[in-house]
Amino acid sequence: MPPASLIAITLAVPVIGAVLIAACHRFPDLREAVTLVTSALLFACVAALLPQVLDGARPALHLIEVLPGLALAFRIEPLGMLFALVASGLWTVNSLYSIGYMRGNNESHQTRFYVCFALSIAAAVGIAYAGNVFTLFVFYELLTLITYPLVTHHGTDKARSGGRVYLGLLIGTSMLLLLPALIFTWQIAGTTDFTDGGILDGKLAGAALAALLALYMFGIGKAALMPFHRWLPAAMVAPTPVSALLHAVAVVKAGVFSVVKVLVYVFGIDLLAAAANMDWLLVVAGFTILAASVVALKADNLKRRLAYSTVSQLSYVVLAAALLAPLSIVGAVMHIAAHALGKITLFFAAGAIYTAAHKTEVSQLDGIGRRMPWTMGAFAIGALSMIGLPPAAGFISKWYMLAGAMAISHWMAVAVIIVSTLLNAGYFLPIVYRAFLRAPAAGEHEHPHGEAPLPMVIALTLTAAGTVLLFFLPDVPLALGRQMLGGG
Amino acid sequence: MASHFSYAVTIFLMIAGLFIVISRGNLIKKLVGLGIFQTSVYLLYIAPGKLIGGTAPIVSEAFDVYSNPLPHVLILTAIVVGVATLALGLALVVRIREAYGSIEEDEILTKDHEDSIADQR
Amino acid sequence: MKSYLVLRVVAKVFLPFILIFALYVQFHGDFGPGGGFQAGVIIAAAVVFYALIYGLANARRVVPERLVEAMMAAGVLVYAGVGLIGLLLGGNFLDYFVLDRDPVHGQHRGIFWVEVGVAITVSGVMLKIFYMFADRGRIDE
Amino acid sequence: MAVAVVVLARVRNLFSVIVLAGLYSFLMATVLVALDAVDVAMTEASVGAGISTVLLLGALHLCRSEEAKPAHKPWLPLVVSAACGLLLVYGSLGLPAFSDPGAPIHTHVVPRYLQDGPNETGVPNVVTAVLASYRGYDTLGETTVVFTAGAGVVALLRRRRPRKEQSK
Amino acid sequence: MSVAPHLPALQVVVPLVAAPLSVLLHDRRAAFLVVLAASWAAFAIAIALWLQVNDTGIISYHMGSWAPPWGIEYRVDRLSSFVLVLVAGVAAVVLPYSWTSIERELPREQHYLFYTMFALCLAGLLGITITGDAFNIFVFLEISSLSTYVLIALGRDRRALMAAYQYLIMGTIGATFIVIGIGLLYLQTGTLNLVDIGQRLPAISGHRAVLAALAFLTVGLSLKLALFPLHQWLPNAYAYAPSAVSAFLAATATKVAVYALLRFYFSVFGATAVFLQLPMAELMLVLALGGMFVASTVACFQNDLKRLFAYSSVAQIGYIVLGLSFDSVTGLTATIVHLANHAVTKGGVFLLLGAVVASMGGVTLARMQGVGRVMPLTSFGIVLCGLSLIGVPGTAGFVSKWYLVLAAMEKGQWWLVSLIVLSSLLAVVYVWRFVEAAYFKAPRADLVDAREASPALLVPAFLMVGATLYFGIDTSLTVGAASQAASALIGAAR
Repeated sequence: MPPASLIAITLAVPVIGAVLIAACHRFPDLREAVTLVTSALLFACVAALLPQVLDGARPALHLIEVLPGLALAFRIEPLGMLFALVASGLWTVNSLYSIGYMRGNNESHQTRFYVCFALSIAAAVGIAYAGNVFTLFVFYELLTLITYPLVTHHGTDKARSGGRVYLGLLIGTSMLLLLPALIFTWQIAGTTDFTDGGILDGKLAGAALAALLALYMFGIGKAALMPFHRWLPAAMVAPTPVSALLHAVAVVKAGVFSVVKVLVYVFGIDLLAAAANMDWLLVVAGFTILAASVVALKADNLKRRLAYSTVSQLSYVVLAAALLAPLSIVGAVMHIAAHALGKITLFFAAGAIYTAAHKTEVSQLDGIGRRMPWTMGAFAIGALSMIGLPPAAGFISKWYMLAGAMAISHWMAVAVIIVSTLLNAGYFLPIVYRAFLRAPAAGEHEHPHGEAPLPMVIALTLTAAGTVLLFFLPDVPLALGRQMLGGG
Repeated sequence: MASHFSYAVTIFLMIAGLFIVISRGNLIKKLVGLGIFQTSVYLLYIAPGKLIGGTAPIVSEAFDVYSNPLPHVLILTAIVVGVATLALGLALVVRIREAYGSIEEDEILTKDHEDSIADQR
Repeated sequence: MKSYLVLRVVAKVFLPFILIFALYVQFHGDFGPGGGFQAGVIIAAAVVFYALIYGLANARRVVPERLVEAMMAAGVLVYAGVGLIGLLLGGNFLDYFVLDRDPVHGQHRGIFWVEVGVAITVSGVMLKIFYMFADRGRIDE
Repeated sequence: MAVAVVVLARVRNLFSVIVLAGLYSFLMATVLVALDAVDVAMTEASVGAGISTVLLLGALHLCRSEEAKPAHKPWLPLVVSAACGLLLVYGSLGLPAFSDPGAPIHTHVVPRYLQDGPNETGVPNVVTAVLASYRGYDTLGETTVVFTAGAGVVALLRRRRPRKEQSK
Repeated sequence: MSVAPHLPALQVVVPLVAAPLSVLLHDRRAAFLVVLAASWAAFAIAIALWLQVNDTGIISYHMGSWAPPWGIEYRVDRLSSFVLVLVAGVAAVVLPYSWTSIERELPREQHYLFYTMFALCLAGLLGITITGDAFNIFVFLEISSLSTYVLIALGRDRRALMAAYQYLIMGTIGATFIVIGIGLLYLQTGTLNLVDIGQRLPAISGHRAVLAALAFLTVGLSLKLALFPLHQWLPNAYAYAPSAVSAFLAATATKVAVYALLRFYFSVFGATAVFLQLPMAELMLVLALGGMFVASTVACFQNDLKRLFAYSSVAQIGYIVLGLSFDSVTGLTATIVHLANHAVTKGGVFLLLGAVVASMGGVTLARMQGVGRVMPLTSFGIVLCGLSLIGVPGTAGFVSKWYLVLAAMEKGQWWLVSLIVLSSLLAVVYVWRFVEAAYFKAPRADLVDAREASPALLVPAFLMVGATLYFGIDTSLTVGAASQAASALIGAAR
């Protein structure tokens, strides 16, 4: 099948899936079946394109010209490939998990939930495949809007205020900063296509360049650079599967993905290295990493702690990309995958705990590891990955980042990474310690509970395994990363 | 200035009419003012059309200087429009009077306000 | 008002003259001041006059509401109709030249009918408005 | 005329207001005659002094006849209307002087009406000629306006009673 | 005789004749059919004219075969044909809707008069758009205005009467200002034909009167197009008029006024020294910004959705005028595109609100709680239109905003860019007030069993919504026409 049509299909599959899901909302089993099939199908479609991309092909699809010279167009390059792989692959696992979770907590509006989920994945894939900034922007906004019903799923006042922050920050930043950046780019470059080596070379310099860079970096609010990170903790009011897939993988990765993509394909590394002063960006990213870690350290609510950990982990990617060192950029690419697997595992675990034991606070977790060995085992692996210890994927990405930072002997970055690693250890290990080595608090055995429903356990085991697996064979992401730099 | 006397009159009438419309609270009186305001325009058009020594633009051998007919035509239309507006306005006033039992603007607006508050429950 | 015999008689005498004057204004409009609009107003005035003296009910009997409403519309239709005939005869809209072999004559004819249209509508509307206000009045009292 | 208006602005008895308005229209009509606008004068007399007055009185006897005291001092309206006036004064000084045969309105379009009008339309009253022929389309619009007003009044004042629906 | 050459006349005459006919017929069904036929015919004619203009250029039609400037000329160029299609199109959609809509809102014996008024209003708006004669503009302006007052006054609520009266006063003042302006122009040029005036004006010695004319026309038209701060009549008028009327007015009336403004500025004053010297652009800019922010802010505090969206209309008019103030092709393109985009968006919103009125009896936020559950389709449609008002990509609103921002950047006015996007965030606030009321609140006890509106209401409404989305994705139609019209205008002015 020609790649162009394959792209079209890839985008169509989740949409059609959503329609079908909505169609059979009377029959829950059928509905969930459709979800699973769709996700699997989508993953297959994405994977089918991988070999070509690895061979250096760049499949493209020109959909429609919205404004003169501005088309909805798609072009798959390595980074997008990777993002699409991660998102669609984890969606498969996540659907499995969702079934367990939504039924285990018998949530309401399940059909709406699955429909929006499918659509948001479609939007994520759209972002991954986007062939120009315009297309990326369109799907970026769509993703924000489609995930809004998921964030406010419970419809409580808490959910509503959370939704306000979520929408306000994401729409606000994108409208206020990203849109002008996009239009400005189009005006000076005459195009917004992602091109190897950037499109702004020789067209922009000095203050204007720095300004545009700032517009992009803060405009892409999904990357959660401080001070625009508040939406992420706010989004934690959502059901855990949402937090897991969207706010550990799809949405936030869409953010950092866009950042890397803009840096590499719009500005171009060489232009930035030559003309732009990146230090402020490094400082912001570094500050975000440390500050967020400190907040996480103090947070007692498990999901909140994970959320802030995500904020800091995202800034790793930004930091690594902003270093502009080839090695560190490969590290950034790698980290998109590694963090995705690790963090989704952690969220799965948190959701499993909530479903089985109805516990949300870290301080309640004493000795829970004995009741839920699988869950907490997976959690431990995820934690290792976050900290960056073998045998977890996080180790590799951090390794590359450090290597990159040292290669250009940027000691500030090195210091940040090391300190933050200690902080990560500081807020993850205690949880593991409590879970396995502490005795359950008194009055625990009133309501005894075992593991969470089977689908959830399977799901989190899979992702944990994935984390380890990625440590032993990280070839694909690394290859894609090098491809991206090698150009072609 | 003498040569522009007609304009001066026009302008005075216009100010007066407009003033009545805006300042007066009585719906009927507003309409009267509106009428005067419109009438002022008649002069603005007609007066410059006059040629001293000219006659009404009804052609015959007796005369050779005529006043300008075009403004007359326009103003005929304007007058008609004016009375049409007046008729509609008065019809509205009658209905308002029936609905509110008053034709004083501020009284009515306070009633409106009450209505809007009533909507909220 | 029914009692004022004098008035009623005078009215009987005057009404025809008023109407004739209306017609004069209507058709002499080409040569002297006047035209459809003024004529229409006068016709309406005549009926109003009648209504004031013989009472609204009688006036209604002479000139029924429905007729008046029809007149309002008919006038416009006559006017527009002249225009459309112009179209049918191969001219532009409201083109009177084509209304007759001799263009000037055509013009004359066009103007005549147009004025008639105006008169009909104007008198109709004026009457209708008068009726409407009168109604309200009577019922409010 | 000016006097009439001023008084009119001050008087609060609506009846006298209306009478004054009628008077004002008559004055206006005479002025128009003086300006050779016989057709207009005739219309203004019949409409302004006639119909309008009747209508106003009709409406009046359906409503209250006293105007309430204006609640607040009308400074703003005064300023607004004065501003418009000043603007117009400013503008009018740029206009051709009264009865200046050289003014564009006498030199540009009109001459054809006056010279060829009667021959082209066979109607010596140029006003009628222009009204019904040259600018006949405007007059169609005008008639439509009248019609609109009529239908509008019907729509507003028709009784919602079957008794009045004998037309149905 | 062939119809093609006479389309300009028929464009207006067809609906104009439909009005008296429906009075004669004196029966709601017959009247409806006549006016429906007329409006669809008008739409077809408008499209035909548009195509004609696109391949043969400007069409000039002489009423009564009197050559301008002696006779009245109808003049169809790219801009006017664009607006004609817009107005006629909206009418063609709204009219079928009104059949069901006024069932509930008007007593039956009023219906045939409603259709009469609708036809007259349509004829008036089309007439303003198509005519090339200054005084003729005034005449048709009055036709549309008078019929509009009546249509508004037909609203159920007694406040509709007062709204209509206030609009009548302000509207008439506006119209009279326009007449004065036209008069001043006439006294200096001796002609009423717009093109003729435009040609003779630059030669006038002494700018005072030209300036006065410009000022009076600007004020008069600003009243008509509800340019801040002359918008007071608009919110009540839209809020208490019958739903179909609100939709039709919101979509067309102000747009036509904007068209007239463009016409006067660029076809008449464009070349005069006065216009070039005066800080008109700056003035317009200030007023536009005032409208965008003040009106949007006020909208955020409204509890009646019709009022809320009425204020949003004032704000959107701010956008339209803003584009005009750039006095650049891009800016004008933004203005003209937004004419169309805002027309379909707002039309959709008010049609949908009408559907809500039909089912829930009112559109106050209190009443509409949980409408998302009771009337899923309707409220989803409203959300879509809301997104377009915000300017989310994929909706028509985004395209307009794109061009506005682009125009601002061409001028290098970054502060303006930021203001434009900021004001669109205000839209988020007021749209989300609806969203939260509709989806986060439980329906009121007495309204739980309200039903989704009938297809007769939803189909026309969703035609508008569909257009809103379509013009957000395929802009070749709107932007194409708009940019051509814009460059034509600028070309005429320079």
